[in-house]
Amino acid sequence: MARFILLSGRSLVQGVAKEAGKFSDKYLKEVTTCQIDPDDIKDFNIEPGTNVRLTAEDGSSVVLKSTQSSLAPHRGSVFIPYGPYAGILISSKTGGTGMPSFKGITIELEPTTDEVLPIKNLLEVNYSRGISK
Amino acid sequence: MTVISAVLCPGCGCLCDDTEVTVEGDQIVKVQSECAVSTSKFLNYNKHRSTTPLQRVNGELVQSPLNDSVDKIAKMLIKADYPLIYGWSLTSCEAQKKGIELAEEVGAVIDNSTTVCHGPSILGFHDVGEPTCTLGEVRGRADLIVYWGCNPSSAHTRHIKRYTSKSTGKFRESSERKVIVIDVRKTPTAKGADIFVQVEPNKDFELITAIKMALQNEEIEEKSVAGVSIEQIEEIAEMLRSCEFGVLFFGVGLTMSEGKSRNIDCAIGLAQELNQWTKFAIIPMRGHFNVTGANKVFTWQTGYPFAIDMSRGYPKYDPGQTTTIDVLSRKYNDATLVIASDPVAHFPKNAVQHLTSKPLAVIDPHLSLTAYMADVVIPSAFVGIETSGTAYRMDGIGLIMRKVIDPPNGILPDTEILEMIIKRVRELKGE
Amino acid sequence: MALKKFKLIANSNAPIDGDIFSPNNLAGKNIPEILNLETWLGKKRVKVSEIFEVTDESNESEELTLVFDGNITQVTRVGKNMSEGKIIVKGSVGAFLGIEMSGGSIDVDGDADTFVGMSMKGGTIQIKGNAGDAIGSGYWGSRTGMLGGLIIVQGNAGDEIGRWMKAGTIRICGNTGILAGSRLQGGSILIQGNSEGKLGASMVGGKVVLLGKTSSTFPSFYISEIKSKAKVDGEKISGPFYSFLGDIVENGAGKLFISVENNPDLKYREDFIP
Amino acid sequence: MTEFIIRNGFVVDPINNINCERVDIAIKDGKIVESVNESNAKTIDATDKLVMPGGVDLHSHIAGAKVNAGRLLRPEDHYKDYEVKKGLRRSGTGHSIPSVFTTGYRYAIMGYTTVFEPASPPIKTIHTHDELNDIPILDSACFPLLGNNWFIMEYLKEDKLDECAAYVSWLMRTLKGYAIKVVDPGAVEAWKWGGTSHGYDDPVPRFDITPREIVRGLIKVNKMLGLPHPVHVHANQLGKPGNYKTTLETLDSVRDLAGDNGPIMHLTHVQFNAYAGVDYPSISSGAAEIADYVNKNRHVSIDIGQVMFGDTTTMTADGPFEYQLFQLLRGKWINNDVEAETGSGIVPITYNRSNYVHAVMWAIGLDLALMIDDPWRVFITTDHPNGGPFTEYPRLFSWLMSKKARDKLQKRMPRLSRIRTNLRNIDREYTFYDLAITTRAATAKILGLKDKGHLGAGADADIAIYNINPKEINTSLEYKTIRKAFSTTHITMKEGTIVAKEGEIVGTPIGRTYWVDSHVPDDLHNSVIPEIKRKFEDYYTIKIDNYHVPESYLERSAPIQPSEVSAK
Repeated sequence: MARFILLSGRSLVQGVAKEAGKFSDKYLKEVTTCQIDPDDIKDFNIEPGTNVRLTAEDGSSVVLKSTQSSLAPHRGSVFIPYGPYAGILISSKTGGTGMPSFKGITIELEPTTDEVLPIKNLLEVNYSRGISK
Repeated sequence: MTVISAVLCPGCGCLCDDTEVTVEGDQIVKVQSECAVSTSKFLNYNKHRSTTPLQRVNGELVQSPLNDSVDKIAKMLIKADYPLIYGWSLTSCEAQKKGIELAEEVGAVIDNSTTVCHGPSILGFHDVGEPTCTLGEVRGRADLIVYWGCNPSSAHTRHIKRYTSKSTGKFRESSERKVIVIDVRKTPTAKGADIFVQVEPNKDFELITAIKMALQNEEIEEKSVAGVSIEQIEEIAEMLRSCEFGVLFFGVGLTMSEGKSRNIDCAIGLAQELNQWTKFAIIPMRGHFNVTGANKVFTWQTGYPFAIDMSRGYPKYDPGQTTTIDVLSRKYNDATLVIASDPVAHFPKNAVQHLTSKPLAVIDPHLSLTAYMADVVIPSAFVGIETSGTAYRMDGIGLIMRKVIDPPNGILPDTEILEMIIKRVRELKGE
Repeated sequence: MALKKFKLIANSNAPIDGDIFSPNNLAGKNIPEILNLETWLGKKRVKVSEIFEVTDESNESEELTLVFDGNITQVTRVGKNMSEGKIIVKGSVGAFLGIEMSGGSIDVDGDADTFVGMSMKGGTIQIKGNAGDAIGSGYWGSRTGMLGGLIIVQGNAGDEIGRWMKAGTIRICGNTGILAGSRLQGGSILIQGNSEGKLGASMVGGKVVLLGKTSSTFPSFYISEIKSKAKVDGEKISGPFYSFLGDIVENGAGKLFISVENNPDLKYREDFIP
Repeated sequence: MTEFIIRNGFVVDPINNINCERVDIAIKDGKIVESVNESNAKTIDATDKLVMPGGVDLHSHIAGAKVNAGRLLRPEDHYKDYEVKKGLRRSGTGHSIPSVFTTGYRYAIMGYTTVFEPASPPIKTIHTHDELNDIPILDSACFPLLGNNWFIMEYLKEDKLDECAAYVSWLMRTLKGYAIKVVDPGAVEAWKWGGTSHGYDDPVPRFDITPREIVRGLIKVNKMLGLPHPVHVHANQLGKPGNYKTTLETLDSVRDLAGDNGPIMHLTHVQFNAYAGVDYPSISSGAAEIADYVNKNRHVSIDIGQVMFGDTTTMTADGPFEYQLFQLLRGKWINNDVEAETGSGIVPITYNRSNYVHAVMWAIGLDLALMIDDPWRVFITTDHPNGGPFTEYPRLFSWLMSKKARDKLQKRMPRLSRIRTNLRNIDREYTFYDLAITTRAATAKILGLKDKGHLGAGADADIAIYNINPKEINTSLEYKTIRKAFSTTHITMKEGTIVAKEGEIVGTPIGRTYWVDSHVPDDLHNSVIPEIKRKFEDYYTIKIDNYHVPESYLERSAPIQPSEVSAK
């Protein structure tokens, strides 16, 4: 288990894919990747392409697919594109500004054999009502 | 086949207005644009949508008549003690005006998605102001461009070519411009910069401060600040001071990370101070195509840009309390209408938990994730594609968006749907 | 004088405007009169009787005391504008506690939400639990925070405490978030626990004293000396402290005292003592 | 539509030479008529009340980009001044930069029915119209800012007057603008490179043209196009001690262009441009020199731009001025440069009675209003919100009408401020007739609005009825009564609809937006359009098609035909 700073943000693929629909495979693939610095990958023995579990301070967690970041170096930080998966980890503490902390929060990261949940299941697991259709 | 030119793109806050759209029958068949997001938007806008209103019955969304769906939303808003109306960044100013009217009528908190993008920029702005300019001024004059905590190559794909380093203006060739990118990662934008400065996450405030110190010739009692060497800080300061016309574009990398509104206060202060030596401006990189318009409309109608509590029949503005995330995390609201936004796809978990535990209605062209979790969904026409309306570019220039194609049968623009809701609310209130 | 006891019975979690609940406003009113007062529950105009049970209890104090029995986290602006008397909250309370108050005292057993003592001019607020963000700040854009009075938080406090504060004292017994004393113009902030950093950003006057540790200091604060004691409100606090002056980039003359003992990371700064 | 008769009021209607006479006024279909069928008409009893045409404000920043930026900058300015939704009345916030609905209501409650926005950056004119559309009740218009426009500077440099006129004409029609506005000519372009001082004959960097040439050129263009209002000028060097000389230079630079038809230049908020002295400690009134010039020369009109004590927000297209104010005050500062056209700046300020400079400024405004003899050429403004919010007008009226009122206040100002201004020696007091001229009749006339500013048959039924008996009141002494009476009308009528009654909003009709449907001969037009299109691509970041404000965009369009088209 290792501590990282989580950065979530826009990516071009996410921007394009969301126009194609948030249930598209393309969108799912993009918003469930966790980009890790290559040196961190080495240090923590993570096999790129395998799944990792990210856990926030309040215990909320998601499983994502690890990938070697193409924007390295950024040791100590991992990047997830905006989306409902990143949302699970983000804190709603606004510091009196209204703005939750989408960037710069601390998370724990560990390899896992658990599967990445499809969006529908992710929402069902985390929220009080499921999605329809 | 019709070719429509000078079409505004509802893709992002750049609001490029040189798109060419070819329409054949009831379909957009070709889009001439240099932007992948724009092309994807015009070609895919019609997917993933319902052509009839939906209501949740026994846990499933089923097709429902429009009038009944309007009635349900009206009743939901009237009944609630503290309704929330959220969204607005992907619709027209005309719809945003109707939103204020509705919020006033039902005593709601009305907020736009500024609250989760540049809300802190506005809070910083309240304290210090902002030396800024339109994007054409940048194109015409700027010889130094700084991108801080933003990544236009991915999020505003034509920004660089249309307005900044790759553009040519009256007084400036593209070859005369220098670009500095300051970010936590070496983004695609950073790769194209003359100078990339990698700042440690959450240390932007410290770096801005150090640059100010270098400008003021103050000695820095450190070897590096925010992971940046003093030498590089001094080099940046010198570039800022000695340019002829500089501009700092900042993105959510600055508004969302530690320091939030104070980061912006500090960055604006830097831009103001630089005017002692040169001409310097600062511009926020606004994301959604009409989030700027939402701030403008809200402000001219109420005096405040977002997070407006109309529960007492007048605009009350208390960011930190009346901001959507704060309302949701305190579980204050007991019903929500979401329009032209998809909070379930972006909001923090406990905010979404509360949002989805109370009556929820959605007006949106798409079947968004929020729509899938709603009680009532009314599909609407795509602003800038299926209906016209005003939008404001990130630098505050108002433009009238064109309609290039008819919406599917029975799908109305947001303005008309909102008008129906307002009318129904007044009927139910006996006015 | 009397003591009025309030028990929240609202069946909705909408925010309640508590600005009527100040000793000044309720002085001389009997229970039926108080129950008949109106306020806001979300968008609804309600009588106090719809949201509170109110009982009379005499006490010996000469001042009117209002006691809230239990949590009132949805009640905001309790004690607005009060200049005398006492408010006791036996539980947690909503935002804007004691906004614009100029005298009297407020005691909270539990936690307080954001903006405690906004634009406060005098009086005392004491929070036994934790308090939220921007304690002792002012309204957005006013560039003026708290102007006087005392705020004590026994637990932890959030971000940006004392933002734009001009006078008065804030004491935090626990830890604080980031940006304590940002834009500080005057007055004193004492933090007995730790700070998450960005201490005193852009401050131009006043004093911040940190007894615990901070993750970092700004480059724009110059170290001036090591002091054995720091004074807060006349009280001498034992150090030793690194004494900094700043924020230099704002031409500031604010004082920042940071515990030497708890911040060994700052030892390198000693080389710069003039 | 309901017909009305307003009976028994004391009417002041200078255009029709009526001075406090009991005249009944008949109203039908929104217009004033000779008579109506008395059995159908509703009677409004105005016995012992003052009846005037609705107020016409020719210079008040009520709408558009910088006004809104001011609102955004200052939540602290208005969070305690709010209006609750009630009946027809929409909610809003007020103080120095009220939100749109509140702006309309507050003007109407004071008896004003026509208010013009005097500064619209051309490319942001959609925004200006957005807000004008949303301001209820008031008739309005906006003046595009042309004094630092690249096209214009280039045309004038090359002496292409016809082409320049064709461009301006195209612009007015395209943007739905009303008059040519010039702000700190040439100097704003210089400021875009950081320059902060610009004299009337200093060349503009990279354009090689002087402010003098720009002003003269635009005055010629204005004449050629026959626009209804003179060129509306905010002179160079605003706010600087000693600037009255630049002001006189500006006024005199166009004397040779004057014709017989009255003013060709309107110089605005002259108080800010009437300073003698060499620095702030030595600042004094240059109002006497300016008043003397205006008294002797009929080619110019002015408005005063009075300073009112208290907190307000300065906002102007004069970016360099606001930067200097920011350097002085070190508080908040907005600057916003607009591509190829203009700029703007905003700085909040508190005018303080005991501040020497502010006290001098205060006296200068009144000096101008009282030393210029012809009320048809000096108008009462605060340059809202620069000198103070428009809601302060009633107080200003009381100073104009009562020496006692102004003396009483001035006694509490720094002694030097009294000595270095003229006011203490001025005995003149405005009559109701003077006030009606300077706040409605003359402003309507200078704007070229034939149906405004009077109560003769054919005029718009825009009427203010005040709770004051002009025959009985001693205005010299009862200044508090004046202030009260002009704060809240008994009734305000807009085009035959009662909109305000004793401070309550009872009607919210949509106001007109006037614009000038200007044309030049087709061949001239056709010859310039290709060049405009070509340059537009170079100068702007939007397509020329998207610059256009369609007439349908205006909630209620009111095109005005220029008096003559005389381009060669």
